[in-house]
Amino acid sequence: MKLTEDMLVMKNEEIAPGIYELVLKGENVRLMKEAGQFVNIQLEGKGLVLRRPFSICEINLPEKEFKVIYRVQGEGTGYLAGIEAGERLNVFGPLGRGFPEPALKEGETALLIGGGIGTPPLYELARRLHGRGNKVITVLGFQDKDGVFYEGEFSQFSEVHVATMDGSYGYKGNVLELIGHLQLDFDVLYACGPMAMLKAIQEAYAKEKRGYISLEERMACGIGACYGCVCDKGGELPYQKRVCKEGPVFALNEVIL
Amino acid sequence: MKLTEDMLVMKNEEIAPGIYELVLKGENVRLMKEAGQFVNIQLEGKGLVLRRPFSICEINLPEKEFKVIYRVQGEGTGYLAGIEAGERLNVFGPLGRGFPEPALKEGETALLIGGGIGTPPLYELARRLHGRGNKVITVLGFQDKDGVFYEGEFSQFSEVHVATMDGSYGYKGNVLELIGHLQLDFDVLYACGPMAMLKAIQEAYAKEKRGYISLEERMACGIGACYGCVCDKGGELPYQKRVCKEGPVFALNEVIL
Amino acid sequence: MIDLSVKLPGLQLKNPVIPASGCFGFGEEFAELYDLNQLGAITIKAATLEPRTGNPTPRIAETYGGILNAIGLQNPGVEAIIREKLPWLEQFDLPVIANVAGDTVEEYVEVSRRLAENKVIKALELNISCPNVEKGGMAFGTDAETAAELTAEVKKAAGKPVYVKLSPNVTDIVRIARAVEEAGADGLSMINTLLGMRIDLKTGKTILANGTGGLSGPAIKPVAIRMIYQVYKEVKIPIIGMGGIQDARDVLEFLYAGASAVGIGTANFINPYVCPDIIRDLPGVLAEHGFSSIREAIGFAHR
Amino acid sequence: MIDLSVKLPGLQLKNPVIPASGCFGFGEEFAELYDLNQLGAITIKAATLEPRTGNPTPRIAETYGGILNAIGLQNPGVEAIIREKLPWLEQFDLPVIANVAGDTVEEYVEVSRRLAENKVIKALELNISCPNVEKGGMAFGTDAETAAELTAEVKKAAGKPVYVKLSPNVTDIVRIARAVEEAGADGLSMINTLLGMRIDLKTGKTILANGTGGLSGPAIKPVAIRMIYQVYKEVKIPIIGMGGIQDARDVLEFLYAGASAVGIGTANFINPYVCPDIIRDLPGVLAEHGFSSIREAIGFAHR
Ligand SMILES: Cc1cc2nc3c(=O)[nH]c(=O)nc-3n(C[C@H](O)[C@H](O)[C@H](O)COP(=O)(O)OP(=O)(O)OC[C@H]3O[C@@H](n4cnc5c(N)ncnc54)[C@H](O)[C@@H]3O)c2cc1C
Ligand SMILES: Cc1cc2nc3c(=O)[nH]c(=O)nc-3n(C[C@H](O)[C@H](O)[C@H](O)COP(=O)(O)OP(=O)(O)OC[C@H]3O[C@@H](n4cnc5c(N)ncnc54)[C@H](O)[C@@H]3O)c2cc1C
Ligand SMILES: Cc1cc2nc3c(=O)[nH]c(=O)nc-3n(C[C@H](O)[C@H](O)[C@H](O)COP(=O)(O)O)c2cc1C
Ligand SMILES: Cc1cc2nc3c(=O)[nH]c(=O)nc-3n(C[C@H](O)[C@H](O)[C@H](O)COP(=O)(O)O)c2cc1C
Ligand code: FES
Ligand code: FES
Repeated sequence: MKLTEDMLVMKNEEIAPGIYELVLKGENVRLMKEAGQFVNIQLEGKGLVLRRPFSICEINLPEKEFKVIYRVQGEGTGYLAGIEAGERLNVFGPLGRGFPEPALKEGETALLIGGGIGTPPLYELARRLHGRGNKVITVLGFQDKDGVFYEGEFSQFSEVHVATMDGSYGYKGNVLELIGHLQLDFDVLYACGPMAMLKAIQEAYAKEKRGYISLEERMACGIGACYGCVCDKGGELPYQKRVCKEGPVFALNEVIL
Repeated sequence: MKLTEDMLVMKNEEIAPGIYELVLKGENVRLMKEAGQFVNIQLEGKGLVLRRPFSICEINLPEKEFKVIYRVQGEGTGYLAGIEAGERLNVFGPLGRGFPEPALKEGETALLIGGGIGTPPLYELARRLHGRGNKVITVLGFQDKDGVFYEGEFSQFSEVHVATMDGSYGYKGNVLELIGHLQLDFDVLYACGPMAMLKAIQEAYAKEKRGYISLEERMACGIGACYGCVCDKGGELPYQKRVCKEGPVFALNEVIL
Repeated sequence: MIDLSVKLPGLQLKNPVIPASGCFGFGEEFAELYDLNQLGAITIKAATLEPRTGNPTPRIAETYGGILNAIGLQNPGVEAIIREKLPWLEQFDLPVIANVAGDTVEEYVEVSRRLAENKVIKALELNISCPNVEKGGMAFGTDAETAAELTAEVKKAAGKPVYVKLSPNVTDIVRIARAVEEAGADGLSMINTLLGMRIDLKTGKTILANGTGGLSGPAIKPVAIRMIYQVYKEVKIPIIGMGGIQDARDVLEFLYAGASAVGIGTANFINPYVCPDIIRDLPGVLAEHGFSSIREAIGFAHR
Repeated sequence: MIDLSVKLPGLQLKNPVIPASGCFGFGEEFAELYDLNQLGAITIKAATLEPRTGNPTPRIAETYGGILNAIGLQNPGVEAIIREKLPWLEQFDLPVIANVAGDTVEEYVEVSRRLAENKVIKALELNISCPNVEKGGMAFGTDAETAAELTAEVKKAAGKPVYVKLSPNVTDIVRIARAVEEAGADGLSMINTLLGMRIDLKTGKTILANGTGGLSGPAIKPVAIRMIYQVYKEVKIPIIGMGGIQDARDVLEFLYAGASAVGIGTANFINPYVCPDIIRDLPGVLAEHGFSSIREAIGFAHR
């Protein structure tokens, strides 16, 4: 069995300005075990060579479907936005290690922190934690009102708070300020978003809380063979870890950002 | 007004094994004046850079449509074969100089000689010469029966004879042998096909007959700017002519093949 | 208002967009498509002393993201160019750069001298980097001393600014750039084509009749950017950058790397309107990145 | 029956398909995808004397038809490789080629000596062409004398066949190929990556933290074919060809040019099954072109 598959595009629609929801169907969906893993999608656009990594946002095993939410960022995602339902995309994955759910014990509360396009991988996680009976609080940060997405979706499984940088929707400020403002209490945190946000979270909570963060790095192979995507884990030489293989999810205190 | 246009694909269908009929619709069709001119079509396939030159096979002015017949040959035409009606292709043209019709006086007979995929540009010519009241004889040569196409179409406007190399259809042999065999009489010949065929025709008729041949050469610009596609016209230095600009149609005796 | 103008030795450009030598003939064909006065300048096809027929065909092959050419400097010779082509170009309000090639130093000098005398020509571009001829051509461009000597001789003989067009097929581009700068070059054009080859699987022969050819197009852009970046650091004379430019964003990347103006070659074959399209798009792309003039973007990656 | 086997110094290959160094790690990741025993051989990641962390990230950028990498020879060091990686590779029926890098001749010699002692290693590949490190690396590969000296020293110290991996960033690849052949190289690997750069338009900085990186992928294929063609004419030792190979037809073009076997690098990132796919397709492609063995196709463009 191959880990690459030409999957059928069921849906590819804009859900917020420049943000698309992509649903793919294929046999390899049954290999998708953990929230927070990613897939590497091949794009046929002119001159494009590398696959593009995207987090798995939602897994629908019975339908053999999974969802990706992506932001149009450059040439690859621009090309992807033009794909229509009925076409096929070659998907390599699932890849990497996701969020460890059992990190959360019975009765414990999870805080999910998503910044912008870092939100999607937390969605499958929210669903699962909720399903396991844990309390889930989600704090989402966006630039402005227009950029907000998935607030409603997350609220199916969690208490949701939204912050926007310009205050045009929800709390005015960043996610950390909102968490402070609400004095949210939690046991384990799970975060994904821009590097600046992850750094601030690490600084604020690495000492006192358990937590997991999902990293991004420019990738080539996606499976640990090229050493393109390393991050710093400190300690003895060679101290780097591969985001695609040992990650993209790392414990809050095990990486140096 | 631009000479490049995103034209609408009306039809793109296989009419013989590996041979496709492509119909395109666009405003620039009204610029298509001469039979034997060509267009340079841009293809979006991976890694493809250069446009691909194809002869104009038929012009339908009222509908603003024109037709190209192409053979799947390599990557570009392979990509082209996958295009479906409703998509758009960027077409640059019409380019080059076509067959001079007035070369034929009233009452004179034209002999059209087409070899394989060299047949298409002769089709619009046949239609026009027939329309002007000239007698038209068409001799088409193919590898084998499976490869035969457009016999019926040519027979609307001309007397048609077909030769196949393996004798599986029509006369067994090449077009020149068939012409000799039938002792065809004519005033002006127009030919398009493989270099070996054109050479043989030149050898046989350049001295005694008026005639025109259409050449192919690997092209880059298609308009005479890069000097990529020259052919030899003899005489004084610099004696080359550009197939894309001074051609693709040349008088039978003006080029050294 | 975005200021697209650029001032280079001998060249007052309305904008930095210049069709590259060999990809635009003498302008006649493109003049049928659009008004050449829109362009920053034009670089005409390489001139040699005598007419040249160039290489046998096929002269063009395609590669992934690029093309190979082996035109071999076909041109009608410097006299015919001066007699037949330059008077036609005079009608435009357009600086013309003459690309010069030759087999010997003397040929370069003589062709340069004659072209520089003509008022239509505003600058010379010494093609010491043509990979498609046996003698001269690239040989002058792969050795720093030879390149410098040639530059100095042409400078002596020709009273117009001299741009030296560098070959990328070298171990140390900076060394050659420095050598021609010291020899008096007024500017650099870079890069010419990379030497490449394709073999036809059916015949087993090279697709180009000449065997090897020059690789151009988007495939070579990262090599061009790298070389311009390296050379910009080490020379003071301006650089006309080229190699794979397809759109206004590519132009910005070349400016960042250190180019003051850009040459557009292969892209003219893909989109014949690419030069006016880029000129149209440039102000928007500059503004989007916070620039109000070309000048501000030049060498930006070094700041 | 099509005979895919190839015999090279130290290497008895089932077929000519060899994952290229740095693109296949030590095989572990790809072993999860398919049976490595299908491969002709594997080339492992560059080994240096001490562990290296490589360059800061980003280390990867995309270009048109290619990628840039600046890994910077990250590796756990020769001892860890011998201790942790080679025993795992022993389970396969697969010749392993060890890629060797270093800052000094002594480092190359020492790393080569240690690796050559290990029975899993069937041949050494001297990486004198890595563009992504400050010292050593490419510097050894751009000067014929230095390259020859290094080759001779390693040959003296290591009792296994030595392949020298050439850099394409040179004026005269033939000169360097000849020099290392004379110095005793058993074979050549070519080509390593072309030095390139990309600049991020938003930040104005190079995308790679290292500034420059090595260009690989389909964009460089015509340069690789040209260099192999030129070198094949002038040397007697076999060539392992690489640079942009994507499918079995590309392999045939490399064989025609003069390669006896091929390295597959970047294509592994695009299609992780590319090596087995090529091995599956090769017999058909050879037959289609009238060959019944790899041997018949090697150097076919020269006949
Ligand atoms: C593990 C992982 C999960 C991701 N999940 C998501 C997701 O769920 N939704 C989403 O919108 N984006 C996600 N990204 C980022 C996404 O991969 C990039 O936005 C995308 O590759 C940009 O491609 P492009 O061609 O549009 O941009 P360009 O800038 O044109 O890309 C050029 C090159 O840079 C790489 N690149 C550019 N930005 C990034 C980035 N931020 N991270 C990694 N590589 C980058 C591209 O892959 C490509 O190789 C994820 C990245 C990683 C590593
Ligand atoms: C003026 C002119 C008119 C033509 N009219 C027709 C036509 O009506 N129908 C038709 O089927 N074909 C026609 N051809 C040939 C057609 O252009 C080629 O078959 C086509 O370009 C092959 O592209 P490819 O990518 O499939 O082949 P590849 O071999 O993959 O092409 C690689 C490169 O070689 C060039 N090339 C390959 N074969 C030829 C060729 N025979 N002539 C010119 N360039 C070539 C391609 O344009 C491309 O740049 C014409 C060619 C010319 C010059
Ligand atoms: C068909 C063709 C002909 C060329 N002729 C010349 C020439 O005569 N003189 C010259 O200096 N460069 C010549 N070049 C090189 C280009 O001017 C340019 O430096 C190179 O193609 C890289 O730019 P590009 O990728 O935009 O094409 C030629 C390039 C091509 C493709
Ligand atoms: C990510 C990456 C890492 C590489 N690391 C090495 C290396 O460690 N040693 C080496 O000799 N070549 C290295 N190379 C070069 C490749 O082995 C190969 O020569 C080159 O990429 C051209 O082949 P390709 O176009 O098939 O990738 C590396 C290439 C890439 C893309
Ligand atoms: S992308 Fe290759 S190691 Fe992570
Ligand atoms: S294709 Fe450029 S001159 Fe004919």
